[in-house]
Amino acid sequence: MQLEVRNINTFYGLSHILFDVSLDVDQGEVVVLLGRNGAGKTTTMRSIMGLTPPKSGRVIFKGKDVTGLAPFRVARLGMGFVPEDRRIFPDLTVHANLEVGHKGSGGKTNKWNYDRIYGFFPRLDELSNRRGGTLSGGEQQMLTIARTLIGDPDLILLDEPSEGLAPIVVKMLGGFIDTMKREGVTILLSEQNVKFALKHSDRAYIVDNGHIKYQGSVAELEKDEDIKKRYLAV
Amino acid sequence: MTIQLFIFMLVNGLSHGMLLFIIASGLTLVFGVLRVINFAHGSLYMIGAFLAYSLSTLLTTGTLQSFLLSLLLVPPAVALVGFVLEVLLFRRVYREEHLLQLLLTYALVLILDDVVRVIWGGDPRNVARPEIFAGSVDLFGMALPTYNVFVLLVGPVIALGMWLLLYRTRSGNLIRAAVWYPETLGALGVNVSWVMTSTFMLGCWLAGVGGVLMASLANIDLGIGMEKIIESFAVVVIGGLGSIGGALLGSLIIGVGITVLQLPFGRWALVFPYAVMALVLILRPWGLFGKPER
Amino acid sequence: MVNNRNEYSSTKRNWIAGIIVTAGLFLLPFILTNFGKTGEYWIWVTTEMIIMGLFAMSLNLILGFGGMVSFGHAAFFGVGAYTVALLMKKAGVSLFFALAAAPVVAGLAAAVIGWFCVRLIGLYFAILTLAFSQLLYMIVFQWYTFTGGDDGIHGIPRPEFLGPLNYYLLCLVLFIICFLIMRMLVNSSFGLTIRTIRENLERAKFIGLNVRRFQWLNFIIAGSFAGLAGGLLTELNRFSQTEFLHWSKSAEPILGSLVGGMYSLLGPAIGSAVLIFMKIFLQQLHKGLVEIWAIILGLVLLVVVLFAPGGLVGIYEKAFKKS
Amino acid sequence: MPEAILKIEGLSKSFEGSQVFNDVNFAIPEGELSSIIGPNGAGKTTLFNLITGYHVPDKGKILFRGTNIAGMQPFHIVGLGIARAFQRTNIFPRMTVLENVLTTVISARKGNLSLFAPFRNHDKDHERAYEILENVGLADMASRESGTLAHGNQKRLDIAVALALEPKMLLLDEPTAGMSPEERWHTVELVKGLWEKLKITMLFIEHDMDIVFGISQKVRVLCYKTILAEGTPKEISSNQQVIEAYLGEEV
Repeated sequence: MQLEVRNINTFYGLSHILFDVSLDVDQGEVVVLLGRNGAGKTTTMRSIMGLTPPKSGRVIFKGKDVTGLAPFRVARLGMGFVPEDRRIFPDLTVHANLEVGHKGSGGKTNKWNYDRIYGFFPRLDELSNRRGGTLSGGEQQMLTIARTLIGDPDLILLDEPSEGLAPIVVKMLGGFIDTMKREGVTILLSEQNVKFALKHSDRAYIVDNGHIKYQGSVAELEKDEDIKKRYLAV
Repeated sequence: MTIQLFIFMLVNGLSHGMLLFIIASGLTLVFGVLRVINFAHGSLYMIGAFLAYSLSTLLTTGTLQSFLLSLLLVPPAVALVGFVLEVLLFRRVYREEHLLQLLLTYALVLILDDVVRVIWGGDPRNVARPEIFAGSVDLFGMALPTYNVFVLLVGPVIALGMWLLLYRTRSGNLIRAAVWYPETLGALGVNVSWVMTSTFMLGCWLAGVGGVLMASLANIDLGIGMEKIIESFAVVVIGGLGSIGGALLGSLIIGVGITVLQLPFGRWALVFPYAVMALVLILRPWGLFGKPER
Repeated sequence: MVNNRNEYSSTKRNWIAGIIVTAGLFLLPFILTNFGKTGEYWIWVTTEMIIMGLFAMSLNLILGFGGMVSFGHAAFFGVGAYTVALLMKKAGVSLFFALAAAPVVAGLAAAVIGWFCVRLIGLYFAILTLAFSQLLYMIVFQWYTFTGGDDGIHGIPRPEFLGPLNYYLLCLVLFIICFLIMRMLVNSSFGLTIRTIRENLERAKFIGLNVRRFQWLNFIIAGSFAGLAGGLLTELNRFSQTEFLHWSKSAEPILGSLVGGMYSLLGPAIGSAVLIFMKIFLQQLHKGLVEIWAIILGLVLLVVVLFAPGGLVGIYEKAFKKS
Repeated sequence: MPEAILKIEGLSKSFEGSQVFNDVNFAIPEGELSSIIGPNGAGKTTLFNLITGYHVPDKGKILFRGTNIAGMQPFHIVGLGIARAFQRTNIFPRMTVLENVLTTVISARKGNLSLFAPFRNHDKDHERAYEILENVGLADMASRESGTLAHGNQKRLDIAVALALEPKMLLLDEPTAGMSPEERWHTVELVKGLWEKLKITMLFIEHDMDIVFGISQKVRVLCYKTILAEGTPKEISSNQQVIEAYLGEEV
């Protein structure tokens, strides 16, 4: 297993958000967390990344216990986090945004260099001298993924990437996810757009009120009308 | 008032403005990244000035070597004090509310100012100018103090240096990124605490540079920290919190304003920074170069 | 940050403690007069504590209850001080009229300054209050012919019947009256409104509150009480000086509020008294200690900020809640 | 057809150069229970912000019972009879549940300037506040510190606070956001019940189409910077344009 999450409990101040959440992500998989707004998807991702460390439980990444580690250390171990609200540094150019995400090769050769990234997202190449703050929503989404990708992560946490994007851009995004998967990047996705999520994932977890309510392959979930109706309002 | 006297005052005002810029830019830089208004910034500047004084008593005072040596050694020493303060204290309050942050820095003012008094005493001191700056230069038939002209020129050099650092280096990118989303920066593998510590140290280094320059510009005493922090406040408010360009403009307005207005108004000119500060806050609270927060 | 569920707790325990303390405060000077010069000195000190306590409580109306951090509250303290000084020294007005005028004039000053300040929030509000108070300070400092500049105004007359003991009692009675008025204020609909605004300023607008208007009114009320405190201190010292308007004077009630606890009414007064007492105590303990008073005060402040942001009252409440 | 209580004419708004609304027009008849739907980022909340005075429109009129309220201060608009509940919980966290409602009741009767009478002793205010809390089912939590309530209850308190203003029109921004399925239907029934009982105009934003089509008399679709369509739930769910732009093929 590349990522093992074992019984984590996470709090915001006094309010208990995650209850004994456990999940696994295997090398090369695309796994999706489904659930409505406020169910605990983002908190799960933040807990894994160390941004909101869990009070109890463990997060094991590539065999290493990373619970309670500072986010930048987790990132340097090869985990990438793409936040829901994108967080493009508005004063920096597109290229400078990428530079921030670039960790330097540190001995090993980078799989993702600027040329490959720009080849992958040609639109960003055209915009490379524009300030991040002036990009459209879809362009920002590309940049935020590119910025994480250039740090050469083995696992990317993608938090609600389709939110607020036009259908055509969502479609393009799906293409990127498929390509990243082909390149061997493991992806943990969180989504509200069930149709989109199921189309691009191998396995799914359903989070509700901070509990994992369901887990299984996408094919199984597709057939389970009861679960879909109960938790996903589909 | 003759035109010559006016130019004389103007040059004087500009050199004071540039000195103020060096100090205020440190304050605004620290605010931009750390979101803390550091009241103790003036005290750090004062420590720089007194360190320059002490160093000059150890060396042959009035020589260029001694001046350059203190310019080389004192600012890093102040930055080191900043390092200790950031790691031990500031770090703990970034998530707290404004009031507690301000009180923390105010507590530091009380402590640092008193430490300076205990170590150096309350008498005014000054450091002899290195001899090549001791004289005056002729400009439009007027004798302008060379040292003031020198300070006037250091300002733009520092401004250019800051601009290059912030806009042409990776470190600068990291600092400007940390202004917006420190957390995201961390998730990208950047040690944000270190970015913050370094920024704070850079701010303190600037205060130290200001202190060294000030020590040879005029008398230094226990009041200079307070005087400059209030002026820097005015500068930062005028320019917009966190804006370096704004700090440059604000410094020139305050520096020139105080100096030039002294001719017709005497000591009443000291009211100027407060009046401008109040006026800007009333008319355009986010400053001339800043942006409204919503 | 601070649990203030017991913000206005008026439990039996607090009532009993209050009555005992009040009685003690009334008896104190009669005991102290038996100790000659030392006793007189301590009467003077406690009078100052009471006055500075009133000043801190006045600030706390905007700071703790209103959630507005003002760095310029000394402006109104100073205006009150100079009102008393000028009226008594230059216009020959009697003490009681001068003391009545102090809060009125300070309130007017607060109305003018506050009108601008309440348009801003947070840090910007804080800086504007600072700017205004320093502006006022500079004016008083420079206007030699009217205010005496940095010499201040000395030799303010004192009615004969007001010896140290009687003046102490006058201040204590005024303090208690002011306390009761402020207590009514924070428990009134107005007080609830102010607290509502503190809790969530944006939302408060959407329950139909003209936020600025209430903040302005609160600012004026706080300024008036500060003016009275300034007037009382001027009469105690029998002089008025520019220091009364200086920003460092604005810091005193903030420190008192922080040490005492700013989510209670009396906390700031207790905090101020503790700080004054500590300073004098250290002075008695060793002369060298008062030389580094600022360092000690700074360290106390650091400890409070880092470890006990609820102040003394916060510690007291926690202790009782746990038991 | 009853008189329009709210009429929006030619409303336009841009933020930093990017346009959110271009010439929005619609009218809401008195007493209607209707919803606004649309994709994320279409400006649903911004529309509420414009109606309640949080933002000032660039162009256009917002007529509330004939008065143009565009650009008025929020407290003014509240005074005229529009109240709102927020998408993200937005209450007074360190005050008790009762105080949250009480302060609003006092504000509604403009009693905030009573400087000396203790607010606790005003029986009428208390009765009124309890009545409202009972209406939303929070009466038994009256003395709890509101910040410690569960999310769903905080949202209901938010609605209670809005109701305490005795509005003629109530705007609800995603009243069921972040609730569990049971809580959702509970809240939907609460909203419907309040509407039937109080006979006020209600307008709500909602993502759950079952809820939208279940209780709205009328649905308006906000998309492409304007009102793309308006009609009964039946008309909207079969509107080809809406299906393409928003609903997708599934519904």
